[in-house]
This record gives sequence, C-alpha cells and structure tokens, in this order.
Amino acid sequence: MSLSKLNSLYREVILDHADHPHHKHALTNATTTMTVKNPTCGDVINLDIDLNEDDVITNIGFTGEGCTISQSSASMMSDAVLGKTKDEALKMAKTFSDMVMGKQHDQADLDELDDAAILSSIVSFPARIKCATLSWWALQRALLSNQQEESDGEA
Amino acid sequence: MSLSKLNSLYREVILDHADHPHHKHALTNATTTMTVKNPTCGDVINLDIDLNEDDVITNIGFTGEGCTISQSSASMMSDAVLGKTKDEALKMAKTFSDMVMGKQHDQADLDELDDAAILSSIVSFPARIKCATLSWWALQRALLSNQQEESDGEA
Amino acid sequence: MKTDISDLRGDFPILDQLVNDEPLTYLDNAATAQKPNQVVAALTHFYQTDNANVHRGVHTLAERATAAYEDARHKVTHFINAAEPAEVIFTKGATDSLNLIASTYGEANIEAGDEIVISIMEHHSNLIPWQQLALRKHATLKYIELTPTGELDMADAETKITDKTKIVAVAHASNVMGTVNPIAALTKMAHQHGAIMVCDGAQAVPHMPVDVQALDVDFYAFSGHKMMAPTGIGVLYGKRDLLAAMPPYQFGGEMINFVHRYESTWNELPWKFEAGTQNIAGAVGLGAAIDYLENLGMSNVQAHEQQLVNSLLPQLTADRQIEVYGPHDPARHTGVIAFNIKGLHPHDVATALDMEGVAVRAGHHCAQPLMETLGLVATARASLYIYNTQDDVDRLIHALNETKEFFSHELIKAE
Amino acid sequence: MKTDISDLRGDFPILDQLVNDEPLTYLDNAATAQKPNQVVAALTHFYQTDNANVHRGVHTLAERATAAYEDARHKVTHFINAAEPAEVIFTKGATDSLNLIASTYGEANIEAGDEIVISIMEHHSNLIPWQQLALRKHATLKYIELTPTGELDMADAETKITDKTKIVAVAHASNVMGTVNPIAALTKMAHQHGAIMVCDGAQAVPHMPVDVQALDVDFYAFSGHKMMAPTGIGVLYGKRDLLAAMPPYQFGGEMINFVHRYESTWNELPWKFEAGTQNIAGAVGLGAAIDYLENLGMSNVQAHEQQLVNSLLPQLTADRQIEVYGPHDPARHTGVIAFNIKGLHPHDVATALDMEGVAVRAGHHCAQPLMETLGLVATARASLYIYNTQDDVDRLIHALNETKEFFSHELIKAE
Ligand SMILES: Cc1ncc(COP(=O)(O)O)c(C=O)c1O
Ligand SMILES: Cc1ncc(COP(=O)(O)O)c(C=O)c1O
Repeated sequence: MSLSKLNSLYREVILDHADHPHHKHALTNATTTMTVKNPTCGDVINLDIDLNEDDVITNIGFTGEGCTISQSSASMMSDAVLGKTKDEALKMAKTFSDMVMGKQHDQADLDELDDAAILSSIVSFPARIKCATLSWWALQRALLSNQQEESDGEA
Repeated sequence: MSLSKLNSLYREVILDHADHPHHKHALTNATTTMTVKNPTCGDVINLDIDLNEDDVITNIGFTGEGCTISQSSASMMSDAVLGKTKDEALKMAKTFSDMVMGKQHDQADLDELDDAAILSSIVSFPARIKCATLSWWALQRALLSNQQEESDGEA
Repeated sequence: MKTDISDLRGDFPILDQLVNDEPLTYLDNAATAQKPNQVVAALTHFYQTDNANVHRGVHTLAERATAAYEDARHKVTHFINAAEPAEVIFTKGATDSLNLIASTYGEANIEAGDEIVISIMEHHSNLIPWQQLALRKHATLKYIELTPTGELDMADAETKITDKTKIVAVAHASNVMGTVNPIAALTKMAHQHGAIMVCDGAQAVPHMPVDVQALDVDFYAFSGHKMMAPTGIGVLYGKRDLLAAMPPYQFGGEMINFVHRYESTWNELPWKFEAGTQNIAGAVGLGAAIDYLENLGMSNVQAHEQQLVNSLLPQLTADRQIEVYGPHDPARHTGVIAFNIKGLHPHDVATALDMEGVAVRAGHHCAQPLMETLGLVATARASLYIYNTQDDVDRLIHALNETKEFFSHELIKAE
Repeated sequence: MKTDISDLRGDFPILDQLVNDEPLTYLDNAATAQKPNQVVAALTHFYQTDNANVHRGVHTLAERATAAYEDARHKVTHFINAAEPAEVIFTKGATDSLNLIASTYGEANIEAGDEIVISIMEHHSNLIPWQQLALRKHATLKYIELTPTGELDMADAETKITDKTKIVAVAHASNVMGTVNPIAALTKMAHQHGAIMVCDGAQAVPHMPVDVQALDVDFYAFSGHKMMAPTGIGVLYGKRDLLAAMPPYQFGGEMINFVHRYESTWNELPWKFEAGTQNIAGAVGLGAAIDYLENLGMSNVQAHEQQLVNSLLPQLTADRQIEVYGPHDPARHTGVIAFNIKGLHPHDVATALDMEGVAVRAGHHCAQPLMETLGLVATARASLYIYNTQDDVDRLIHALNETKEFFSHELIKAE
C-alpha cells in the first residue's frame, strides 16, 4: 500500500528524532536567542545558543511547536552543530539549504551534517522544504544577529 | 466585391442625407438646446428646438461633427419630428431606439419615422448603433430637460 | 431537463489521473475547483474564433468579443438575481472585489470613530481590507464571535452592530468550518442601524442558490475559479445607487467618458469600475461555468454535496482520534470540513494523504484570527464539490486510517 | 534554432476564417494579439492536469501548480532581464500595474507642490492614474509635448523635468503614432533630478527586445494579452528596494505573514503585492507566450514587423487622400499606424474595411489628450504583429482604395 512511500520521507531516524527530540529545552542565560515562525503552517522555533569567546557553540536548546519534519530537523540540527564554531555551523546551514533545494553539494560537507543529511529526501516534497529549513534558518539568524545589528548600525 | 454589402447599411438615402444634411444649422433663440457627445468616437450633436405653447416642434436645427451615420441620422430625425408634438416626438424616439436594438415594433409606428426607418439596417452593425441613436438621444434629453430639472428640483 | 449529477466525472479529465500511483481524490475544492471540458472548450473557442478587445472596436471580431463578454455579464446577473447587468462588475476575484469596496465606498464613507463590524470567521480577504481601512481612518473594527458549535453568535451580532456601525462585512459561508451564516438577518440588522451589508460569497455561490435581492445585501463578492471558471475572474455585485455614488477604483482605458489634460469624467455603470482590458476570456469561461451549474441546478448541486457530508462528517466526528472544528450536525454544514488527527500536525497528515492520492489542504486557510480564537495553529481541511463521490469519501476515510497507523508511535505518545 | 517567422499562420487558427465572406486580415494587434495554439494548449494542459491553488497546498497538484506559476515568473524575469524573480509581480494587466504604482508608491511619496511629468502621447492607463494622484495630492501634472513629426520633444522634457519632479511616467512605444521613446535617456534625466522613472511597456514588450536593467527604469508595466498570452494577466516590474519600501496594494490571502485581529504583517516580495488567488493559468499562458516569442527571437519579431512597415507606411503617406499621424519615416516607426481618409470619419472607414475582412480600430485609442493636441477627434489605426504578412498589407491597401471609391461622393465634397 502506498503509505509505504512515506518511509522515503519519514525515515525511522526522523520519526525517532520527532518522538524523542534532542536538546528540546530552553537554555537559561543563553548568549543568543532567536525565534522564527513559518507563517504558512504556524510552526515556531525558539532557539537558544551559548557561544564561548572562541565562537564555539558550547550549548544549544530549542523549544516550539511544529510538524514531524520541523521538530526532527531541529533535533538533528542541534546535534550536528553542537561543539562546532560559528563559521562551521554557518557553512553547515548553507550545505543543508543547498541539499534540500536540490543544488549540487560536496559529499564531505554532507557528511558533516550527521543525521540531518537524511532530510535530503525532502527534495521530493517541495511543500515541506520550509519545515525542514526552519530550525536551520533560526540558527543562521541567531549566529548572524550580532553582525546584522552592527551592519544595520552602519547603514 | 464585398463592399457592395456596405449598401445594406449605407443606403442611397443615408448617403444623401449625409451629403446634404437637412436642418444643419443653429437656431437663434431656440426654446431648448442640448449638446450630447459619444465619447467612443468623439461625435458631437448640438440640437436646437423651438417648442410653441402647444408643445409642438415648430423649428429644429443641429450642428456638430460625426460619421456618415450620425450625421444622416440627425438629418432624418429632424425631418421626422418637425411639426410633431413633444409627446409624438418622444414616442418616435422610443420607436427608433427599439428598432435599432432589434426589439419588436409596430409597423405603423415605424412608418411615422419616415426616412429614419431606413436605419433599421444598423441592427447588423452593433458597433454603429450609438452613431444612429446619438441625435435621437439629444432629442429625448432636450424634450425632457425641463421636466428633468423639475424632478431634480423636487428631489 | 437537468443532467444527472451522479455521473459528471467524464467532464473532468484532470480527475482521471494517478497521484503517487493512486487514483486522485481531489478534496481541495474550497481552494479552487476543477474545470469541466465545457469551460475549457469555451476558452478555446473564444481564443480560436472570436478573440479581440471589446467595446472599442468596430470590426466583426470586436463585436463578437463584446457580445460574448456582455453575454457573460447577463448570465451572472441572472445567476445571482441581480436587478440589472449594470450592477455586475467583473473583477480579478473575490479579493479584488472586496478591496474595491473598501478602497472606494470605504475610503469615501468611513470616518474617525465609525465602526466596521466583521466576524471572527472571516477569510483574510474579507478581514484585512477592513482592518487596514479602520487603521487608516481611525475607525473601530469589531468582531462578531462564535457560538460553542462554531456558528455565528447572533446575540453577539446584536450588541456589536450599533448606530455607529457603517459597514457590516460577513462571509456567506465559512471556508474553514463549513457554516452558513444568516446573511438576510444580518443585513436587516445592519440596515436598521443605517449600515451597509457586504457579503463575501466566495464559498457560497459555487455551492448553493444565491439571490442577492432576496438577501438584500448591498455588495456581494465572489470568485470564478471556485465555481469551475478560469482563474483571474471574479464578480462584485453592488446596488446601483451605491455603485453610482462611488468614486472609481482604478483609472485607465474604458472606464472614462472624457479625458482632458487635467480632469476626466467617468463612464456609466458597470464600466466605470472596469479600467483597462479585462479578463475577457475569463468572463466567457465564467459564463460557461454558470451554464454548467444551471444545467445541473443549484439545488441539486447543494443536495449532492449534502449527501456526501451526511456520510463523511459523522464518520469523522465519531472517530476519537479525530477532532472536527465547526458544527457537528451534517444538516448545518457545507462540504467544507476542518479537522485534525490528534497529536499529528496537519502538514504531516496532508503529506500522508497525498501519498494515498488524496488532496486536502493543511494550514490556517487564510483565517489566522479564527485559528487563534479556536486555539489552533493549523488544521487539515477536506472540501467537496459536484464531481466528488461516495468513493472519494471512502478513500479519505481509508487514507486517514492508514495515516493514523503509520504515525501510530507518535499518536500513542500524544494520548 | 529559431522557427521560421514567415510561416506561423498554422499556429493561429483564428486567422483562418472568413469575415463578411472575405479572408480575415487582422490588423488590430495594438488592441489585443491573437493566441497561438501553443498558448491555448498550455492553458488546456494546466486545467486538465495540474490545476490547483498555489503556495498554500501540500498535495501534489498544488505543488505542480505552484511550480508552473513560479516557473512563469522566472520566464518573465529572464525575458525582460529583471535582476531577480522577486522584482516581477503578476497583475491583471498594464492598467492594473500602473494603478498599483500610483496607489502605493505615488500615494506614499507625492506631496503638495511635487511634480509628476508624463507625455502627451500617453494611453489613458498611464495618464489618468497620475492625473488623479496629482489632483488628490495637490501636486502638479506636466506634459512633455511632441515634435512636429510626432516624436517626444526631448528639449521640452529637459525643461519639464526639474528638481521638483518626483515621478516621470512615459510609454516605451506609442499605441497611436508608432513612435518609440528614448526611455534610457529619460530615465537618466529623471534620476539626475532625483525622480523615479515609470515606463509603460504595453506596446513595446510584445514587439522588441526589452531589458529593464539596461533601461534602468524603476518600474515597468505591460499586459500579457498584447503579446499572445491570455487575457487577465500582466506584469509589474519594479526595483527591489522600491518595492520593498512600498505599502501593499490589495489585502487578502497570500500577501500576509501574520494576521492578528487588529494588525497584520506582510509577506516578502513578490507575494506582498499578490493578494488573493491570482490568474494562475493566465501566468502559465504568459510563460507559454514568452516561450513562443523567444523561440522566434525578439529581434526577428522586430525585423519582421519592420519589413511590413517598410511596405505599408510609404504607400499610406504617398496617398494624397490619406493623412498619417506620427513619423513618416518607416525606420522610426513601430507596426502601429494611425491614419484617416480625408473627409471620411474613421468609424465609416473601419466599417467599410470590415466588409472587406480587414479589422482595424477607429476612435481615440484611449489617448484623448493626444487627439485633442493633434486637433483630431478620432483616427483609424492599423497595427501589425508577427503573423501578419505582405498579403495583409496588400489587402489593407486594396480595401482602403475600395472604401475611397464607395464613399467617393463624400470625398469629392470634402476636397
Ligand atoms: C500604451 C498602452 N498602455 C497601456 C495600455 C493598457 O493595457 P491594458 O488595457 O491591457 O491594461 C495599452 C493598451 O490598450 C496601451 O496601448
Ligand atoms: C471565504 C473566502 N473569501 C474570500 C476568498 C478569496 O478568494 P480569492 O482568493 O479567489 O480572491 C476565499 C478563497 O480563498 C474564501 O474562501
């Protein structure tokens, strides 16, 4: 029966992350906090990040509501970037974004993404791409927010 | 050749009226004057009418510019209503309007129209109906204008 | 003689396709309806025999195109029982129609302190134009709330509509909860307080007989694409006196009488509100869609959908894992049904149903304030039309059961 | 490999008909263009395979419809060389596009005492929106006049465009006189004075290569139906920074991010300006029309029309009984030619030509101030497109001669 095709999107690992999301909690006194919403479906991600003086992500946590894809993606994203530097994390966000848009990407870069790479299957579900990218977008905006404010200040 | 079909619209009598329009002159001290325009083609009819105390049209004249149809229609209309009472003229305007819209009309009423009845052929040229009705519309508005002003005053 | 409504599928080749290897079950009709061959044929015929610009032309094609366009207006006039064609304005769609009213009548008549009353179940297209008008004019926007069963609270309407009210704007039928609102009663209320009544008929005209004179509404808006007409065509009905007093909406070709360098005068109704080249073929297609619906008979259309609702709705409300929003009484329900599988996000549900060939919508359905009021972020929504069958209902139920099974792990967690 | 432009008639079955027992000679292309089979097929295909509402849907049909709609936007982006698809907004047509600019950018930026500069050859759609904006805002409307040969007087433009000018709005090509205006030069002038440049490209985009970035215009408007696309679809191009700073035009579904009871936030570009269900199939049809034109090559399109103008225009200007308005030099002329038979009203001429199967327009061509300036009430107008042939030119000339003969009595009188 055709629901078996759902397995190509909702792989075991994705369902596991959705069932038991990692890092799903708020951080107290996080160095950076970012909330993003997907207006189409109402999904919300609040992302908390601790960056140390070397720009390494030393702690990460998220809260919010959303579909299986957005929740598991947030969980996998958190796993993947924890312990990475800001620049490494931003590069991973770019890789993830290229991957789900079906753009060319380096296999080595992809390996960096860990579990999150499994969401490459989302390419065949264009309406769900935003679900997968929501938490990565929150990450990007969180990491760039200081810079952003600076450049806003310059303008 | 197909221009011969034009004869069904541009009958000899119509072309004659257009070439030598009757009553094409302004009246001095007309009892009623009305100017109407067709915005689509820019045609203009200024109609001057003398009504005596018995509401009989004792004199009529028009000036203005327009196509063969509107000019000859104005000429034929002037011929037809001269000497008629206001009510008779209004009835003729109604008959003319029904005729060119292809509505049912009484043969006796039609005969009243004189030459003007020949414009029944305009039914097959819907884009030109307004050309034919312009002068009759001017007549109606001229004859009703006093009444109109009264009822406007009441409102 | 009416056509048999139980056998229309042959007119809709789009329905005869596999989606994800399953027969397509199209249940997203509240978003847009499919087009019968007759409508597509009308478009093709127009483009391949009569196509020309209207009104301004003397030549034969222009005359034929003008006749076809104005003939479509006559069909609309008859279909909604407007008093005359001058009261029927072609627009791009319901959204365009509603913005037209807010920008012309609203802009000219609303002042600081005035009140505009809408309902909390409005589609964004009948909500934001009024919200923004109120903000621009420092007027007050008020919402009529819902009863516990998801119907319009008429007692609340009584308190919200006052002598300060200038405009009441309410949907004829909800695009989320499947409720039909008592428009005639609201119109009476509005008129008693000297307000005008605007009705958003986007979800009504395709599905039930509508008589604008019987409703006595001042304005009525709807879209062609939801009633099997092409995209990009809609209607604004308005009472002549109101339309005549309103300033134009857009400026350009065809809506004018005389244009001088520094001033202009406007054409008569309805053309005053139709600036520039309109969607001529779209209007012709709308005429064909009306022919199609009238051939079926609108009461038959309504009865057919009711029959399917009578089967579908009780199955959904009886399911303990499913939550249905809006009335649970099938007799008080159109073919639009919003629901969720408890514990599952509607986007996951819609994706799963799509795997079974079943097309439903998931999201806020352009009714975020309603969602907020219901305490929801999103729902799934199945919506029916004349070409749907008992088979489609069965397939939806089956696919929902499969979906629950697939995601059973998460569902168990949620219980 | 480009298709041979000399043999396209097979793609246009509408042209293969008798009008008043004569083969149709369609020379009313400035009013609207005919649609090739490829465009009608794209519509039919969309309605019979992919039809659904866009963006908001998770199911397969909605995804396909969304892809088709956004693909059309990419085609437009490439066709006019916009910097990005976010700068391409779908509208109902050029009139809608121009009203959008006047009502959003204009409303927000024009103040009392500001100046708006347009040309005296503008179509009503690029005239009345500015005239009425100026009236609303107590701003000054100024007209750039014509040279004796019917071209834009650039010396006059230099004096009219000043530091007080906030908006310059001029047609890329005239819909009456067949002139092409030096938009890049005007844009430079406008920008030097801090004004924005709006270009009405309704008569240009269908007929010549257009590069909005090379022109450096701030806004550019055109209609689909004049370039063989369906009716009811058009485009507004705008520079991102300007569009981003502008308030929305219409309010409703799809143009929002978040809607609360008393306030809302807007979607990103281009959707901020696309409220409600758009003419989805119309956009798909526009994409197909662009494919068709690109397959021919826009320079070939232009060259083909030029060749016909080179034959037609000298025959008209050489005729002592005919008066041609606009430039007499074929090299400075598009395929739009306005003329009169001296002493004959153009409506009589158009009716006579129609009897010969020749479709031309007669009237003021939605350019009353231009007519007034030229001292005319109306003209006949023949306008060419890619499917016209030397045969069509010959038929027009023949029919004009027949017409002169039929009305010779009146003509003699006029001399
Ligand atoms: C130069 C010009 N501008 C604007 C328009 C208006 O286009 P539309 O009627 O498609 O909105 C036209 C078409 O008539 C035109 O020729
Ligand atoms: C109740 C209601 N009103 C208005 C609209 C807006 O219609 P459109 O998007 O065709 O302009 C819709 C359709 O989504 C609707 O369901």
